[in-house]
Amino acid sequence: MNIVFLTLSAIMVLGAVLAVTLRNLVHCLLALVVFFLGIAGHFFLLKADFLGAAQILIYIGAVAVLILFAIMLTRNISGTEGGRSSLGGAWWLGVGLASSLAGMMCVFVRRSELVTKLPYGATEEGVVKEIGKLLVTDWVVPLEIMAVLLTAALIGAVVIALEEEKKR
Amino acid sequence: MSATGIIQTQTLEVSLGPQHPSTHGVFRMDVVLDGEYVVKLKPVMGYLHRNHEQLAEKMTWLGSMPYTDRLDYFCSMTNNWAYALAVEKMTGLKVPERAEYIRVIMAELTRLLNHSCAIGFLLSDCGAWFTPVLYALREREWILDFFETVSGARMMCNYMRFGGVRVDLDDASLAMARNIVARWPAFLDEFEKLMTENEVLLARTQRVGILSRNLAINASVSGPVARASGVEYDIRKVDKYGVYDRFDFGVPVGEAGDTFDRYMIRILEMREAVKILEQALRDIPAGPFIAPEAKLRNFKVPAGDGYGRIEAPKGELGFYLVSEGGAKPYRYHVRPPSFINLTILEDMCLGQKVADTVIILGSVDIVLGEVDR
Amino acid sequence: MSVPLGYYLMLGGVLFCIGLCGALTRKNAIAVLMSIEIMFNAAILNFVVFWYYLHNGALTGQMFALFAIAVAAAESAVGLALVISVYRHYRSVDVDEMKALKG
Amino acid sequence: MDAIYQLIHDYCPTMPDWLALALAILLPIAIVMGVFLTVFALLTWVERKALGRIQNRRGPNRVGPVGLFQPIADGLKLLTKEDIVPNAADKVVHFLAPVLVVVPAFMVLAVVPVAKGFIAVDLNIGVLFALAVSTASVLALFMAGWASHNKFSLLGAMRGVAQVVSYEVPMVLAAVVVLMASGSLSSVSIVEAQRGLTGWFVCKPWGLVGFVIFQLCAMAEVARTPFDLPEAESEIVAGYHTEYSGFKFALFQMGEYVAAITMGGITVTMFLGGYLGPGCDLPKFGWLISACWFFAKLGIIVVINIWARGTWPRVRVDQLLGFAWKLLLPLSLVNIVAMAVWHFAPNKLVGWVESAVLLAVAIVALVKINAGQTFEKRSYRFTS
Amino acid sequence: MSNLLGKGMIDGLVVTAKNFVTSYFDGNRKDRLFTYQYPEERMKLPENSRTFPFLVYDGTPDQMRCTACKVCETECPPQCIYIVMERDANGKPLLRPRVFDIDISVCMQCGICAEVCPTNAIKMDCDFERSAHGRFETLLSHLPELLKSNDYYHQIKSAEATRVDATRKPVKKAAAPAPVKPMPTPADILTEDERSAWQRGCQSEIGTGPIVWPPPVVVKKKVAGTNTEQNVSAAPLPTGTPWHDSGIDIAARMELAKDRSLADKLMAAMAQLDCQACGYDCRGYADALASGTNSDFTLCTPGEEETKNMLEKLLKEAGKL
Repeated sequence: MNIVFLTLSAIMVLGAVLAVTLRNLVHCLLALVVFFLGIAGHFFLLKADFLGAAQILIYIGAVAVLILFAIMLTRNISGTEGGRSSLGGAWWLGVGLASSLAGMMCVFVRRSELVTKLPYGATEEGVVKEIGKLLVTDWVVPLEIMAVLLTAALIGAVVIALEEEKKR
Repeated sequence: MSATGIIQTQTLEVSLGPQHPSTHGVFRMDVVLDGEYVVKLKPVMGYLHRNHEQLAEKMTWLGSMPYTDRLDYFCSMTNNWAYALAVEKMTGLKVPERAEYIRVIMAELTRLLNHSCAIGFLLSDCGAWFTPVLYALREREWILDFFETVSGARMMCNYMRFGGVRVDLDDASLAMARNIVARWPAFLDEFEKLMTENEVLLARTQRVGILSRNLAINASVSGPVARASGVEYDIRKVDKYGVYDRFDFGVPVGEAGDTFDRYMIRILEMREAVKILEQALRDIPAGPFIAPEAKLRNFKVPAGDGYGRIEAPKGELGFYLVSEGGAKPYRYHVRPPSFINLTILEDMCLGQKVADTVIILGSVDIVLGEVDR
Repeated sequence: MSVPLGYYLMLGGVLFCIGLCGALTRKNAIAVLMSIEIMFNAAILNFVVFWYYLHNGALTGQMFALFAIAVAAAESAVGLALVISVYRHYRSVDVDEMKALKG
Repeated sequence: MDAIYQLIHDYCPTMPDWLALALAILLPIAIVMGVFLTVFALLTWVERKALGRIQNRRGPNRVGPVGLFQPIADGLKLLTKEDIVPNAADKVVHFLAPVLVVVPAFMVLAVVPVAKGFIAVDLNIGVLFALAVSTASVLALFMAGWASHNKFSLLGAMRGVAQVVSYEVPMVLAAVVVLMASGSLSSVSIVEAQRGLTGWFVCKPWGLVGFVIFQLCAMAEVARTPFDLPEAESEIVAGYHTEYSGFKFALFQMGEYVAAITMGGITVTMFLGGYLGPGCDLPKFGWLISACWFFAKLGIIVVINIWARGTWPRVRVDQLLGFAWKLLLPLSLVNIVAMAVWHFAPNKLVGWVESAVLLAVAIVALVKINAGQTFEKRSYRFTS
Repeated sequence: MSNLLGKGMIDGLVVTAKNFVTSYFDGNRKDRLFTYQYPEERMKLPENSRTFPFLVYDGTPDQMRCTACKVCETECPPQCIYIVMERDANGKPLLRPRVFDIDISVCMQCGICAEVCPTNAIKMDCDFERSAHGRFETLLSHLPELLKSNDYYHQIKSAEATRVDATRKPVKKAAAPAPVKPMPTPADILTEDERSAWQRGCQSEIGTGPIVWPPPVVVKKKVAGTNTEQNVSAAPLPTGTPWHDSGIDIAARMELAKDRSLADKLMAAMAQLDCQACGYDCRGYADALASGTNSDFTLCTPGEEETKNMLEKLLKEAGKL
């Protein structure tokens, strides 16, 4: 399965990099969608089917469209007014910090003994039924909190975005 | 972005341009949209202007008769009749009985043809995939075949002459006409069953594009569009030209004046037209089909002016002619119903959605040949 | 499934850093939000990886990832709403210009 | 896929492992693509013939015996047509949009059980995967509209996105009922759960309501009449695929029609008992008969689509959205409650009656609430 | 909007279903599936249908009915007909068109030319497959293409053709000229009395058959058995209008009417076609000019220049102008 893992993560990394560096925001978004697909692919690889489907449904189905609407509403697609570079003020600081962090992470992972860990025992089928049961038995409290959170986010987003609509 | 900095949804300036699938010909509407709603609508015409009235001043009186076919190319017979009526009014030519009956038959058949196609196009604007139009066209084919048998051409009939008609209706064509009229009620029932109670259509057309009664009167709108808004004005009843006073037929009048009323008025008018046709075909007298003293060439109209008008399927079609007594008219002006019905298009479309402007235009039923002349 | 755990962790780490780099360097607020999304996803990937390699007895790893996805989605919705209202105020989404801490 | 993998190993053990695996993956894909592309070509032909006959004309009969080669002719024509890209268009996005329209349509086919034992990938989250992927088409709609940089396609794209998003919610909720009944997400187990004489879910009250809601939402999802707003010819020229020509336009058409077929496939799987039907369990030709059953039911769904397209006018945007949010959504929620009532009822009959009554009450109530715009019966007076 | 799935929509479906199903049973009836599969299945055009005009000839293409009187050219609304009358070597109008062009890209098939033609020479065809590759040269149909026989006319429009043949009065016309060679004028080969005899002689042949030009010379005939010659005596000079024959040229006609009243002289100057281009027939127009009710002497279009000058000269002599 190595090949599949390598190709998938290569695509994903490429998607992420492009999402960060492209000037045209819509192209950025497309790269982001590729990245989300990569993540979903990995979930399928790791036998977390339900999560993969949820990822596609939520991220590609909803969040991507949400970001697209936001881009549309703020009207400056190219991300750079008048061709000035799309990078912020102290961009080199950001890049330096991130790359050093990445380097440190890789070193620590290599040194720790988890690196050679191999998966054991494939999980049994019927994961979905299992998740369903868990959601309403052990995890019912987080589920309710999540419901409250989502509604709050929904109402909040609407209120903020259209706050001054009524005054007009 | 307006000054107050709030989200001002940019108004979208769209031109439902001359090349557009549902503007019934080359006609443009400059629409300013706020989201889906119409804020401003400016009709732009003139793409099909062929200088008809100037040409007529260079041709003999008979010469511009074939050009009247090209005015409202859907109803060439009624155009001919209006022109012939105007000239007969000025010259005092007496039209024989049989010719009057033939003219009524031809005019009413044209009304059937025009109304059925108008509704068909209105419904295909609403989105019904051409099914109603093709049912209407199936019946229209029969009428066009009848016109071709009689006058020689399907749409450009050039059939009427000053003082009568060019070719007589022999028995075979009379039988053909009776057969057409016999088929028509069945077609209307099928059409109504297909569309009239359709909830989607009701939702799309009721309370859409409302034309108030006094706006219709002030803007001198005529024809089914005016009658749908409650204006009881039908020139067949007012002027009683031709032999219309011999037939008993009703003139449907609506109240709400929205697109659905205009649709229903046209269906009811078709049923009335079938009644007239049955009576006319029943008691058409024998006799000459053109006034004997009508001269074909070197036809001169005594000096003076005259205005002849008829109830064309789209409204009041009038011809205002000024003659110096020569073989050519001095001034030749057409009063087209479509053009004048178009002037109130903006008032009907304000506040409606883009999808509705198209339907309202369809319900007004314009033909660009007549609008631009 | 002979891919050792280390590969996945490094992958997660790299992705997280790319997201971080984007968040720090990009000028456009929406691009920043996109980068934050990338960071979120990198973290969620790690959840699943750890669940699969270390504790795939109980499904807690997956459940946690599921909730994390839901929170991330809610967060992006609110974030974008904020960006839009900010845009309306400043008429631009340039991160550098949002200096005045007006109420 | 695993079955085929075993199959390949039994017949030619000498084949190297990775080739066998690759073959096991590619073979079902090839079969599915092949079958459903021919079904797509056939569908365009059937549609044009049926619409023709409805409208008193013959429909294509020039190319091939009864016009059968017409789809091929259309394909060739579109292939040879020049592919015009407006220069103001955003090249990359303009190119990607048709691809993104077609991909989800085909991906959903992976979980549709065509016949007994014939399913490309038996995911145990089959239906969820199908619904998730079909939401991805929203992105493609928007990209097409936005990239063509023309007002009409922008309007069409906005309408399309609003329509697809707002019809997704009732669709998923209508599917939830079926998942509750069959207890699992995998499409094969859903079909197996519908065995028995009146086993099909459509025979149950909540199943029927679910079927109607799902079918309406599927028509809206795929933008077929009466919900074909996005490419409403009469209003906004051709909606989001105005600026496409040549093969990209063909891709759009293919995407649309294949999506119609796949949505039909899912409806059949969930409500009409996929490949079940008398004779599908015969040892020898069982799978062939079950395939026939599946395609027969698919045919019915497609015919209903075409029939509606030839008859009904188009709904306006606000009515379309109002219909989804104010009627379909509450109805599907009530449908779930009805399913629960049916499930926990002491015996079949009581459950049946209870859920039927509940649903009837719900429908009447919702219709009353939404009857905002009543249609008055117009009377017309005749002047003499 | 709410009861969208109500009765109306089901009715609509029922209607389309009925149409769909019945189209298979009575599909071949033309009132159901009304499209004609054109190249294979042609629609029988009704008799009156008209497309582009054509010129009718009786018997051989030479005896075409058209006398080039240009009435159709003046009356045609889009002015798409162009006629040039054929003249012999010394300019005598032969009352047949040398050039007769119809530009069918301009012609709007209105049928007015067929209506106003005094000699039933131009009729409306019903052949509509006239598409051509070129826009200009191929769509301009010239005389040879336009000529079609009378029995073709009978074939496409039998009723109309028979009606036309019944009412048509044969119009005398000069025959087609023999290959052009210098022709002797009467003056130089005949003596004075021989010329008058010739004129009387050819008049006697009026109405019997085509006039042959050059005219047969009247010779003294030998009575069988004797050597005396006997002049072929011609019929007495008809008092009517001997010049009313469009085959005679204007000089000869004026000659015939030289000792007649002004009205007769004016009539002799006309083109003798009774084509009513002037609104009268030749007699009526001449009387109108003579009596002064109509002072416009330019209305005789077939007569062209020569008639106009002659009328002007005569009216000046009579002091009317």
